[in-house]
Amino acid sequence: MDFELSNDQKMLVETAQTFVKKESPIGRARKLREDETGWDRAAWKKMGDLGWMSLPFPESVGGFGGTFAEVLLIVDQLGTALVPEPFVESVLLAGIAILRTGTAEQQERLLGPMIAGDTSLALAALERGSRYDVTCVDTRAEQRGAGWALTGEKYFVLNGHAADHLVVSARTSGEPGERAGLSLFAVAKGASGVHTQRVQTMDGRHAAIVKLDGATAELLGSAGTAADVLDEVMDLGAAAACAEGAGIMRTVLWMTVEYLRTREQFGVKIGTFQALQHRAVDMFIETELAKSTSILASIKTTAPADERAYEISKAKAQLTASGHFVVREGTQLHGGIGVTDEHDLGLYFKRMQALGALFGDEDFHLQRFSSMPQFTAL
Amino acid sequence: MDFELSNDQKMLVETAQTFVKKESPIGRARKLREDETGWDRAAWKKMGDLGWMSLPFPESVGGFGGTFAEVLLIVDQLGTALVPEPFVESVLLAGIAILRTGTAEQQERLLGPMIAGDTSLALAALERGSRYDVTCVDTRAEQRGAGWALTGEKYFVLNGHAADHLVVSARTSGEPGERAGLSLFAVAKGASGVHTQRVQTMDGRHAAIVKLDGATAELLGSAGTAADVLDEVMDLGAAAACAEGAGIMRTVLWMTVEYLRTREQFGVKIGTFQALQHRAVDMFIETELAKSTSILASIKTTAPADERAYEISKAKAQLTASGHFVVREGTQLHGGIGVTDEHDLGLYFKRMQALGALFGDEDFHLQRFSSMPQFTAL
Amino acid sequence: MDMSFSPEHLAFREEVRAWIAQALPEDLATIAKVDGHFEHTDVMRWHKLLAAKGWVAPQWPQAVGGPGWDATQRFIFSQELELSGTPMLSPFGLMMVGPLIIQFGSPAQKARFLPKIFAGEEVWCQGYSEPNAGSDLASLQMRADDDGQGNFVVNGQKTWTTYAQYADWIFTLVRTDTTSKKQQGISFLLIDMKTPGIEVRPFLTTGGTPAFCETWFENVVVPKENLVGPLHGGWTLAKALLGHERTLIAAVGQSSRVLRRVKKIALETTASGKRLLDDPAIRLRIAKMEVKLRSIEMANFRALAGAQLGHAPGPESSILKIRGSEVIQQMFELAMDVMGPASLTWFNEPGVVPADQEFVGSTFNYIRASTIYGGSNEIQRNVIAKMILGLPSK
Amino acid sequence: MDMSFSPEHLAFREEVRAWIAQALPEDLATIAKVDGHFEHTDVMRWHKLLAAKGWVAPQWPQAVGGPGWDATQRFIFSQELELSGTPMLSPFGLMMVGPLIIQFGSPAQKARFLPKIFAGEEVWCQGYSEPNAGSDLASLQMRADDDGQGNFVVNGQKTWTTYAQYADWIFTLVRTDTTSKKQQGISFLLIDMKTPGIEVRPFLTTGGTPAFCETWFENVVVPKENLVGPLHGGWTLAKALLGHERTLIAAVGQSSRVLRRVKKIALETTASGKRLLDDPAIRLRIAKMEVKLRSIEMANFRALAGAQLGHAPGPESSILKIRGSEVIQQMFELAMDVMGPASLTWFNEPGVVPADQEFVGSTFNYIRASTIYGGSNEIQRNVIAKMILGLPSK
Repeated sequence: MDFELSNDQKMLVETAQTFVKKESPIGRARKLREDETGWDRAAWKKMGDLGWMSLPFPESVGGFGGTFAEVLLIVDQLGTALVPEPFVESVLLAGIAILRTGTAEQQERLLGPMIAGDTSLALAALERGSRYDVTCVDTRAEQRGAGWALTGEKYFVLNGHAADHLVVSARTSGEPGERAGLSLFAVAKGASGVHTQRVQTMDGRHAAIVKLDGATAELLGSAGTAADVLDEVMDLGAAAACAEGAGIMRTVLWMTVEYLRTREQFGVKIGTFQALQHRAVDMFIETELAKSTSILASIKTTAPADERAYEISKAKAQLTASGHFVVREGTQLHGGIGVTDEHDLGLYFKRMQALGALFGDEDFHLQRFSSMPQFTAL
Repeated sequence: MDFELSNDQKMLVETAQTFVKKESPIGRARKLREDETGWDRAAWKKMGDLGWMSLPFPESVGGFGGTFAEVLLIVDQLGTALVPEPFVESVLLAGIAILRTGTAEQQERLLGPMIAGDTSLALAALERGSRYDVTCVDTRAEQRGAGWALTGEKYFVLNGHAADHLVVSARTSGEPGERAGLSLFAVAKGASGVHTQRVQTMDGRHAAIVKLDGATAELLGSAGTAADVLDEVMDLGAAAACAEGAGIMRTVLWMTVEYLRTREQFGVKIGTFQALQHRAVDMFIETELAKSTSILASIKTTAPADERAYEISKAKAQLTASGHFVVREGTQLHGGIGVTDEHDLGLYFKRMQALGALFGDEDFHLQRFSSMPQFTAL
Repeated sequence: MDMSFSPEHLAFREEVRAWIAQALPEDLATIAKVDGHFEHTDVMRWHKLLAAKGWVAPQWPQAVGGPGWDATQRFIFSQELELSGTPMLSPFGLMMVGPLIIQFGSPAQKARFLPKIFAGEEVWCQGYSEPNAGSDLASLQMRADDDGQGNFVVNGQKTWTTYAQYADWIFTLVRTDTTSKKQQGISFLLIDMKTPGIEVRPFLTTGGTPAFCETWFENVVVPKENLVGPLHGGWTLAKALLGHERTLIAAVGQSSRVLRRVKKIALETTASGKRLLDDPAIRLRIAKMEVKLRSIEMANFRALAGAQLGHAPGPESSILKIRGSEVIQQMFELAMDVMGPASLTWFNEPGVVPADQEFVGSTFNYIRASTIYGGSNEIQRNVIAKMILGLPSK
Repeated sequence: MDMSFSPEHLAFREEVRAWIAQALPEDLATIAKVDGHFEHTDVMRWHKLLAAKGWVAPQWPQAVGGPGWDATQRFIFSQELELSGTPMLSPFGLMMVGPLIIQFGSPAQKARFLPKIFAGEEVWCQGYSEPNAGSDLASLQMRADDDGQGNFVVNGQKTWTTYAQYADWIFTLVRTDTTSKKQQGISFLLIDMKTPGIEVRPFLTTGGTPAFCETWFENVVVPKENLVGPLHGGWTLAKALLGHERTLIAAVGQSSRVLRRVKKIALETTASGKRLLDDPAIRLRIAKMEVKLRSIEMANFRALAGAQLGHAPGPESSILKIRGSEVIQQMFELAMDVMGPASLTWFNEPGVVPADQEFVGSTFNYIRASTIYGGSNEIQRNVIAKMILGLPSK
């Protein structure tokens, strides 16, 4: 048993900390809320130069050959300043989906420029009414000559407004709810039949509602077998939420502690009030517990599918409960200032709310793992 | 809208307070834990003399013609000292069941002596595996000459070890889970075919597992139609739990506040510690909220069946959540002394646990009312 | 004990309902239907309609325009307004400074201010908190110095001056004596917002709406006739205000609306093709919130019934602010969870989510303030610990 | 980062499992299977079996009998014991006074006491708390006065002296200097329970078991050689004790057992003819507890991995006692709820409820103490607020 970081991993973390401090303090996320894209191509390129997007990909496609664990170490640090670039969307969601399904040529063509920080990607897996169920897909794919045409609507596609390529799930057969018949397609930005509506999300970022009206698409991998890959990338998204959430909680905890240490009322520092002290301690406890299960999620990203699902569901349930607790208590302990848009706390609060609602909320994950055979294997 | 007590009701409350103070302070409940019956026939007789058992019954059977609300006012007061006599069991459970179903002769014969405090009653409605579902009855009734013979087992029959008559639910037709075919029977103490095993319960009281092996019984009312009455008396039991729980919470709250006011550690009264103050305030809040819904339950005891069920379920869910919170926090704030058998707090803690587990726990009631049509009538 | 309203009260409720249904302008009704955001002008339009009907100040004495209702009528009225989703009126004139002027003001002050508050011709805001005097209000530092010519000269800063950008007047707590102990040198002063030297800067809440302002005062000259109550006696007025209409702060009506909305969303939303309301986890969470709401509602009823009989508010009423504000937050947390990923919509074009879900996210954020404003729940707990439970201070 | 055990550690786990399976006497195994209550004699039988194997004092240095395990082995061993439900050994000798004697004792004290603790030939109890010195331990008043003849004369009262009725020795904190400041006049003294003047009165816990005692000391003569560490230096020893084996106090193994039991009960119990585990509300509650347990287990792993590398316990370990004790309570609350009305059974004949449900109620009651003993969770929170979060004191 070993929870120490390797020297390479430590260096990675330090690089990310430096990046956050020098290139992307929280003020950047605040400012980019007003931006139409919501993130910055120059920063994205810099992240590419740092090699971050290459981490989990094999050398054959220009990757570094590392593991998801390294990616998540970065994600944790990015969480501390809410770095808004589409790192998780491009690397862990669409990127891994392409890696798992695409031909060598597709991998090279679609992943290469993303790894370099020249393009970004998005995964369009969910639809209105599918909530968190990746099998609940109504979008249909039909062969049209050598290519495919997609018809349907994808909902709240993270980074869908800016991505150079979308990875879209669609049915080549079967009915919503069935695992068989799900396929993945690459759809280029501005391809014919694609109508992208930008939507603003609470956390100051953007997503898209993507209407597909016979949209030109290329099949990734073989038709009808994408369910397992969709499960995997959704689990990776959940693990990333755990990592980013851990970074957020740590930040909010210490921001709150600092406030308690300095804010005076009734002639004393409010941090002397025992009731507030105990609540800060509970924030600390939840932060530590969520950090612990975020490590769990990170380790289990490469476990066999059933173990991965079982353990990541537990971690995401913990993250959601702990994360909401920490940012809500943090707000209350800040008093009035915490509900002003001017204070950074609200940015973390909102991002945490988003992380809770993405990749399966607490109920979803509790129901998922408690319905698996492991739950009753006594 | 009026939540004032009438003068008669006020007098009733005062009488009950005096009774508790003079005749039955908490020490009596403590002492009677060691008793085989768990309660005292002389005290029971005194309660009869005070007219309490007569309250909800019509004058035709020697009753006072009052309402359930008066009964519950008494129950609340009895809760403050955990008076162990089988008041709810005899009056609201078995008593009302007999009143609703029995012939005039049966009512007079079975209720009269109970009202006078000479006999006690018990309701045997549940079985192993029925949990809180009164329709889940396996016990069978067969006609035998002019009478009936019952075969089956009744589980955790409150006061079943001491009651002079049991009111037993059994099937004259149908299968477990069906509402039709349920009938009620009176079974005399020591009747042939009745085997009573006394069981001790956590709250220092006793119940019985009653094995019926062709036990001699008399039918109450007409066969097969008892489901509605069983619903009603279970709701009355739940309302009584709300009332008794309110009395318990009030007692534990002020016992805890008194401890905080007087106990010294670190050279000061521990009630000066803000963290403990705030927790005591939350105990106070829960006590007040549960008291409020206990009034609700009391008022709704006479409402139409669906409204009664809907509202009493809400009250019992609140009682269970609030009650557990109050006694558990009370224990924690007492520190070590609260987990000793010598301290009275534990007696209240245990009785509250029992009230939570009887007449439907929180989950049962949440599920019940949220499955009713009212829940989605927007 | 009886929970039913008398026939007279039931008839009153019908009257109120019918009037609201016909009086609320169609464009406001459209917003109300989806719990949308009302602009200041919307609020004042509704204020004036209520004023014209004579229903705008239920808690005022009849002599100054109140309708002469009993406690139950006031409760019914307030609940009907909340349930129908009409614009929430600005409380600063009607509920706060108005009653204080009625109780402590001079005849001239009453004549000058009350009719315009009633008619909605002058809008008020509140100047209590300062950057270093939030929970610890008695630490306030804004000064009002006697200029010897019949005026105070006011210097300092107020914050959380809600909707000061729309206000004609502000009522303030100011320090008139800097030598005496904290509470004792404070006075209650009315200030015309058009006076030179006042600067207002609105700022956004986390809900994305401009509800709060900072307000600066630099050598603002205020005639002494604007002092309400005795000089240095402002703390008494501030405390008196806290006692007003405690039974109306549980937000039961608002919470009921949100609960109904949550159920509606859960009925309309599907997950894996099934209605979300049929998901047992969701249903139980909604049920649990209904239980909590019902318990506050009952506590509110009890307080109200006591008020109806002329009793002073009992201890049960003191819990209403704490639990009411917590429950409304939890209701919005639940609403967010029920919406799922769509809950993240943020001021988008219509159609991204159903219209009645559009503003849930904004209010979910803003409502975090409910446990902070009006005396934070921590302060409320301190007060209950001391005043009701009798727990000792150090 | 790696959560798996090394092959050596896995082999060790197998060895431990196999040994427990064959070494635990059959009658004890029967009790273990249903989480029944072990009598003192049962505990000591098991102690002696472990001692004979050389495994009774994993945390002791090899020189005094420890097995020389690393942190992971100690963790595995402790977890296997908890999971198998073997009698929990009395910690007072092995885990508390033993390590203190090892660290602070004289060679003579080591030779005198350690072998008998190890062998289970002398049973210890703890004399710290007094009726007016619970959370505030430094207020203790039991006096040890120098009689000028090489002895202390001890007078006073200790309480919560767990299982003192079975103890041969008690280790105490006593006041040897009444003039200096609270913590400074305290000494650490070992007292033979057979000394005249000691009276022990066991009392029941709310769980119905005689776990605690009050112990009175009247002119009890204790030779000075029984003083451990410096005179008036007892507080240092008391603090040192708190640092021992923090990673083992999360009760993860015990909570895991209860969770497994809860699932088993939910599988066996029917409601309206259906398995309770298929009731979505019950299943979700169990799932939620599994999540909580897993998070503590992970925090425990982290602390352990740090210890394995020789790191001082990090902040993550300080939370283990708080959350571990809360979670074990919640586990038993859940177990009670899953049992339903049958959970109210209380020391009845076999057969009233299934054997493995018989003692749930007793432990549910007793376990309320877990958030109180060993430094209440309130004290723990005070400590974390100050030591880790750096929050100011008044």
